[in-house]
Amino acid sequence: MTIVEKVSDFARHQNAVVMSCRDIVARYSRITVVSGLNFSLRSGEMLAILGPNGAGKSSMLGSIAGTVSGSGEVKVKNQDLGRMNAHLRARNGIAFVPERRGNIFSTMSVKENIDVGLRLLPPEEREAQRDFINDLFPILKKRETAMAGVLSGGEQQMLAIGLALGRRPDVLILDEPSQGLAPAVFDILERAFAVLKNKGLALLLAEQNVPFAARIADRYVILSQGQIVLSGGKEDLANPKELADAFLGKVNG
Amino acid sequence: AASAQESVKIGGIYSLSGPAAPFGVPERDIVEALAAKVNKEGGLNGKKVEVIFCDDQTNPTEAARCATKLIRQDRVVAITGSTIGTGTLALMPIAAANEVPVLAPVGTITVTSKDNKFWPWVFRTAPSDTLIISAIMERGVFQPKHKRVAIMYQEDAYGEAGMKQAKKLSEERNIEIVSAVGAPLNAIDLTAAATNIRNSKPDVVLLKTSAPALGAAFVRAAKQVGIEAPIIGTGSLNQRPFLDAAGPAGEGIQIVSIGNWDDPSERQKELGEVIVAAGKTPKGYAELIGSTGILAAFEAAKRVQGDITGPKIRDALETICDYKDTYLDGNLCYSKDQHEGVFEDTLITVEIRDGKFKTVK
Amino acid sequence: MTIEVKDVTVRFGGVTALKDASLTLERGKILAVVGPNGSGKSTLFNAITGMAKPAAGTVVVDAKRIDDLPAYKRIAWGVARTFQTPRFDPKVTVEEAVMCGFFRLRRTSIMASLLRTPSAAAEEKRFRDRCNEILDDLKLSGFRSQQMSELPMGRVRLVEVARAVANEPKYILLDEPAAGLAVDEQRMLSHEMRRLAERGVGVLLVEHNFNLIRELAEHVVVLKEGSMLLEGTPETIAKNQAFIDTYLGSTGR
Amino acid sequence: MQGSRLKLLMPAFSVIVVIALISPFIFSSPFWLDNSVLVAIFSLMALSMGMAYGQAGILSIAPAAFASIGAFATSVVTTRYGLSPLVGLVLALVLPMVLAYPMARAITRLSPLPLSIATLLLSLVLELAIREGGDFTGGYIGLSGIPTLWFAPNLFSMHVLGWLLVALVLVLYVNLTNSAVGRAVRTARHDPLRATADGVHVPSLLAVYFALSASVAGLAGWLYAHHLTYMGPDSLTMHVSIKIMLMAVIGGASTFLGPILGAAFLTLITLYLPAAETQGMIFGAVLILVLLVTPNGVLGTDWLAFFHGKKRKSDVARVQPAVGGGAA
Amino acid sequence: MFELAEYLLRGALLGVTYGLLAFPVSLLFVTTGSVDVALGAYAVLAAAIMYTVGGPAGVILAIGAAVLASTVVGLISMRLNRPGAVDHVIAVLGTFGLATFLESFILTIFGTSPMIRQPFTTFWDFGNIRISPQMGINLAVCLVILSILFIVLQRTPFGRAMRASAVNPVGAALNGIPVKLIWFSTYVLGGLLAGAAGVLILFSTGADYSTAFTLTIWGFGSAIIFGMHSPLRGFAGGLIIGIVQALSSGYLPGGWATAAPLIFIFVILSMGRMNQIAATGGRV
Ligand SMILES: Nc1ncnc2c1ncn2[C@@H]1O[C@H](COP(=O)(O)OP(=O)(O)OP(=O)(O)O)[C@@H](O)[C@H]1O
Ligand SMILES: Nc1ncnc2c1ncn2[C@@H]1O[C@H](COP(=O)(O)OP(=O)(O)OP(=O)(O)O)[C@@H](O)[C@H]1O
Ligand SMILES: [Mg+2]
Ligand SMILES: [Mg+2]
Repeated sequence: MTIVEKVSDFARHQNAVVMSCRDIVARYSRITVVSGLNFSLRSGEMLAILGPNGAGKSSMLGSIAGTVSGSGEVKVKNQDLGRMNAHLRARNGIAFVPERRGNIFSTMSVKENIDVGLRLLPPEEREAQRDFINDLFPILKKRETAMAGVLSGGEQQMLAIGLALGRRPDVLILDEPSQGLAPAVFDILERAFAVLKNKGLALLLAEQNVPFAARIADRYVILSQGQIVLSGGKEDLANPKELADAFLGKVNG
Repeated sequence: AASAQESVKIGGIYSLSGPAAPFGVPERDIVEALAAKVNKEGGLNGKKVEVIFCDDQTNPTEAARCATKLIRQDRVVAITGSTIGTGTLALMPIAAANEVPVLAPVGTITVTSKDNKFWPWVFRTAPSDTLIISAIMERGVFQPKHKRVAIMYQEDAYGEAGMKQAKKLSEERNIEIVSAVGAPLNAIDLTAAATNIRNSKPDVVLLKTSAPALGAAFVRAAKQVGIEAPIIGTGSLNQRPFLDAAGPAGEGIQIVSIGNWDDPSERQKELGEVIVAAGKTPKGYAELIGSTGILAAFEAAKRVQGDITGPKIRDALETICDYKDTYLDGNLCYSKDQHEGVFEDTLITVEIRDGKFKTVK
Repeated sequence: MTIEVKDVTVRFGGVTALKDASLTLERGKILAVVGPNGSGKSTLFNAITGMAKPAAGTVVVDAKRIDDLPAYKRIAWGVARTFQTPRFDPKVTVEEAVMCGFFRLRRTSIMASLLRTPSAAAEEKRFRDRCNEILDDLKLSGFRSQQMSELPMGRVRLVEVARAVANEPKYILLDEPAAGLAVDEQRMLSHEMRRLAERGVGVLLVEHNFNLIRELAEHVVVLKEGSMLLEGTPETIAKNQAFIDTYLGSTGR
Repeated sequence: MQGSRLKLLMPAFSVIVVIALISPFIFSSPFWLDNSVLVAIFSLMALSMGMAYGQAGILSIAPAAFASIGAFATSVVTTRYGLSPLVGLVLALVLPMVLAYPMARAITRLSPLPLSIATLLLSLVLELAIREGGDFTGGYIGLSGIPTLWFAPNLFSMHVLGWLLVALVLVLYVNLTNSAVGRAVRTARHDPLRATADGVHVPSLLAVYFALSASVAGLAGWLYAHHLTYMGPDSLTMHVSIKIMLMAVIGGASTFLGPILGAAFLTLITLYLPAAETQGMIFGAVLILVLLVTPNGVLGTDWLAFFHGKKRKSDVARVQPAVGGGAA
Repeated sequence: MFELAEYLLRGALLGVTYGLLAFPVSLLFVTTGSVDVALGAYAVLAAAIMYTVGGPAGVILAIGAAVLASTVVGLISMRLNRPGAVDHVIAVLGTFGLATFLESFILTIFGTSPMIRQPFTTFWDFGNIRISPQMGINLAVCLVILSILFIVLQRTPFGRAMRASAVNPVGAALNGIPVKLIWFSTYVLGGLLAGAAGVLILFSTGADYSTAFTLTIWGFGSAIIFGMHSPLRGFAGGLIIGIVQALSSGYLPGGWATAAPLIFIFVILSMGRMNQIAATGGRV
């Protein structure tokens, strides 16, 4: 049994543009940290956002998901979510895993957490989706009754990702998903993302871990001080060492 | 000080909010109405009366602040209030230091104790707790068939002082106090307290509370747990709100107090008319003692020759004795060494019959 | 001069998070602990610092058994730590956060602090100077007056390390300090760790980035499901097939 | 940035300057002097609240209770035993501490809301204990005839004394806040475990700090007793504590001058509210309005950012929590 | 023995009243992590209106007024307690402002008289313990509300969403939960429950303008004593506090009778493990 057989069909617009963002701005009460970002995502595509600390990756993702104040057009499947609250964006196809696994509920059990994640699916599809998540991260099944807060860092990270996958989003936004995960879990994620991409999910990923990003992303942009300074395709990512040097050189030099 | 001559300024410090508001509000109302009445009738020796109110929020600190404000800012020549005993005690040093007499509508015994340095400046306008308790004990409690007495009291100066006094009097008479149960003013359920009292098998229950809500709650609880002994209430329970809240459970309860709105004396009827004319309904005890203070102040102001000042009013107050023109049933009397003012002759006994207060004596 | 952990077992309800774990950390050495997610690494830290109660086993620091000491006394005894999920007051500035680390070095009484006696003022100045040094070392000086909530995640971790360093510990326990750091910052951090070791501080490191471990650690302990799987130098371990299968996955091949 | 002595003295200094500026205008008005003394007394209590809540995160509904202990301590020794008010002062400082410490040890590990309920309960029990104190505390009647201070015989000298005490407390408070202890307390307030990892024994540190704040309240009580010369069981009740809490929060609980500002505002506002049943409505509405506009308190709010939105540069605008942002 | 049983029973029945007020406290805490200290005032407002208007129309008006008042608090709290920028204490003080307002409002409009209605003049007799049938009604209403709340919170997806919004508001929003709406509705629901409690209080113990604060304190105390995380605990807390109050006023002298329940709560709070800070759900 492979994961592929279990997943129901994510793809609704094969290879079409699923999300397009224009003039994304992120700001904290007084300062604007990200301004005027434009990009689009096709279904089945993964875009990695690379950049040094403080480049504004998290802020930008937050602005797209609605947790950081900002502006700009966020079109998902031709619907502009740019003016909506975070929860409406979530309902309209965006799933966001913030840093520090900010989307889990520490005093609720793992199972309940996943239930919250499955909430937006039609009831009859929930069990299948739960199985999918549990297959992906068997540890979640094992620790089903534990409170999410007592899980280890990596386990929480898996829960956070599983939670976001629960509602079968159109766009999955991950902020440094590799943090705290053992290298072996990268393999699981890589395989899972491959499957999901095949099914049409678009992924947006912020990473510091360039080798990991290189393994899974199709395209990348490099962000520095809130601006895109470099972008490229899978070809460049093929040699992560070179890319890392280039991007560090760019930023430092 | 110049403007003090155009009108007579009197301060009114009452608890318009907080737990004592059921007293402070009607006190304020009647004082306001009486001042308006005097002014309509041409004022005091031609001078208009101006009463300036201040809310002490049932809090001594605020009462003291009120006194400072009224004396220093508004330059009043006399103060009526505060509604609560501790408020009066707190404001007295300020009033005394500034030589402003205070007419206190409180029963708290220590207020007029001569140990107080401020004694020359304080005048009581209500029956003192000693007076009321002795009267209750004599009239209601100490009867041949009553061998065992239970006391239900509210936990504050009023209730506590009354309870102690009652205990002392009973001891002198060798009558046993079988239980004394206290309840805070804000208690909402007294069935357990009533059960305690019932279990002590009293022949008579003394209910020492000034709050109609608490009194009524006890009376209802007594009915529910089955206390058969008669209940004697004090002072301020002879008011409509108590009757309403007690409902049928109130039947037969005796209260020693001043005044009875269901069966008013001639003087009290007049007071009722004043209240009604001012657009309010008579409530009970508070209007009577409130009116006494302000009337005494008016009378004293009338007796002053020339400029009206605090010391002159004080001296004039000490000349008021055997004074009948208050709405009390008895006479008001102060003198050089006696600032109590109200005596046993003002007290009456009422009983609740058919949902109404009936005067017994 | 060592931390000796002997046969420590930690249970949480039905879960055995750590089973008969033993290790020895010498001062001046860097020892790494690795293992899959949920294998008990953080629990080991907690057991050493007194934040989890072992069901069995002993912890000896510098020949003194500290099993019965409460956590704060262990810190005062010279064992500093960072947390896997950074813990900090979001409203506090970077500088103040680091200043908090000096608490155990405080010699003035509360009375003296109240009156700010000359000795108290001098001590405060000493702390502040040392704080500036540490901030410089970790290249954080530029952010000293920023609030923690305004820092990107990577920098937060550096501040956490700085705070532990400020403690002037004999042993320092770092739980994934390099997660989410850019490559150059990782280098800086390794440099700092080496310097600590050179100054005679024992460093216990939990890290999922095996390259970093290879670079730094002389000795590695591998945990799996709470038990010790193997230990040895990074090189020998990296060749171990069981280790590759359970931990490194495809990154190890 | 370096916690230079001058900078640390700023808050106290600004208080003294403001009072010095005001004094000539109110010198001959006993009414305003009286209000000024009361504001100073409430400022001390509000500072105590600022220490407990603004710094240590203990939302205490007991400062008035501690003040009450201080006030009764000095009242009892001066009226019953004829001792000097200075003896009373020592007791007023020490007794609240002695009581606050064990109590805080028992409850500081509670989360904020239950914690404040626990302090509320304590405050109610203390009120009852004072009532039950019989002749010793004056029972339900209270104690009158408390002597005024021989070294501050008139209102003006009380005014000076009151504000000097406020300034003194401010100096000590600022010093403590900018020390290792102050920092540890702030950490412990946010995350006890984090503080433990810094080597702090959280329960005892918080308890000591809370005891200090109680002592400041005791000082306020001492001043109160000798100013009003009457002390009763309902003088400093839980309702006063709630008002104190509002003062601290409205002014900005974690700032140095905020509680003082709040104390002045709430004490003086009653002068302008109608003396009628409707007072509470206006008071409640004003309170809500103030909170809506400045949820972090008047001095805890970054007003420039408030009015100019994003115009400010980040580095200039940042409030310095190290000095509580009180330098405003 | 009989005496003890009577105190226990009377205490428990008083506890039912406290439990009724503990429900909105627990409910609000479970979903917002905050509390509304104006709950007592809603109850008294409802009682006052019911007292004045009477009849079925009175019930509707009374509860309606309570809901209206709580809507105001809900709106205020929306500003003071935004997801992501949560400061419960400020929000609590905001509700305190409304409580002050309402107390003064009730005092101004309805005056100082105690308000009570006693539809029952005959009592049930349980082996010489006489109980008003109203107490039976209170108990029944209380149990019904308790079961509904318990089932909704613990067994339905909606309840899960409510709890999630308190645990991690931002996370809840990211999972598509309309946190603000849920919080707002909880405030309103709290008003509804408090209003209903107020109507029952009018028919059992009665109320006056100053009762609000007392009701809030005991409701809060009941909700808190065993931990605020569930209405079931709030109910148990109400019962135990009622019983302690009854026992102490039965067996303890004077001021002790009043102090004992307070000390009891204090001791339970300081010993219990229910209300401790659990920053990360219990682990390091
Ligand atoms: N709450 C905040 N208030 C003000 N400024 C902030 C806030 N949060 C972040 N910033 C600023 O925004 C900038 C971008 O931060 P962001 O967290 O987006 O970086 P990042 O690229 O995600 O870094 P990292 O990889 O370390 O997580 C930083 O300069 C940071 O100082
Ligand atoms: N307080 C606790 N209560 C219950 N279970 C716990 C507790 N703390 C840890 N655990 C469990 O113990 C196991 C080990 O946890 P630990 O945090 O030590 O793992 P770890 O090795 O640090 O993993 P990671 O690399 O993911 O951080 C996990 O399964 C975790 O769920
Ligand atoms: Mg980031
Ligand atoms: Mg870990």
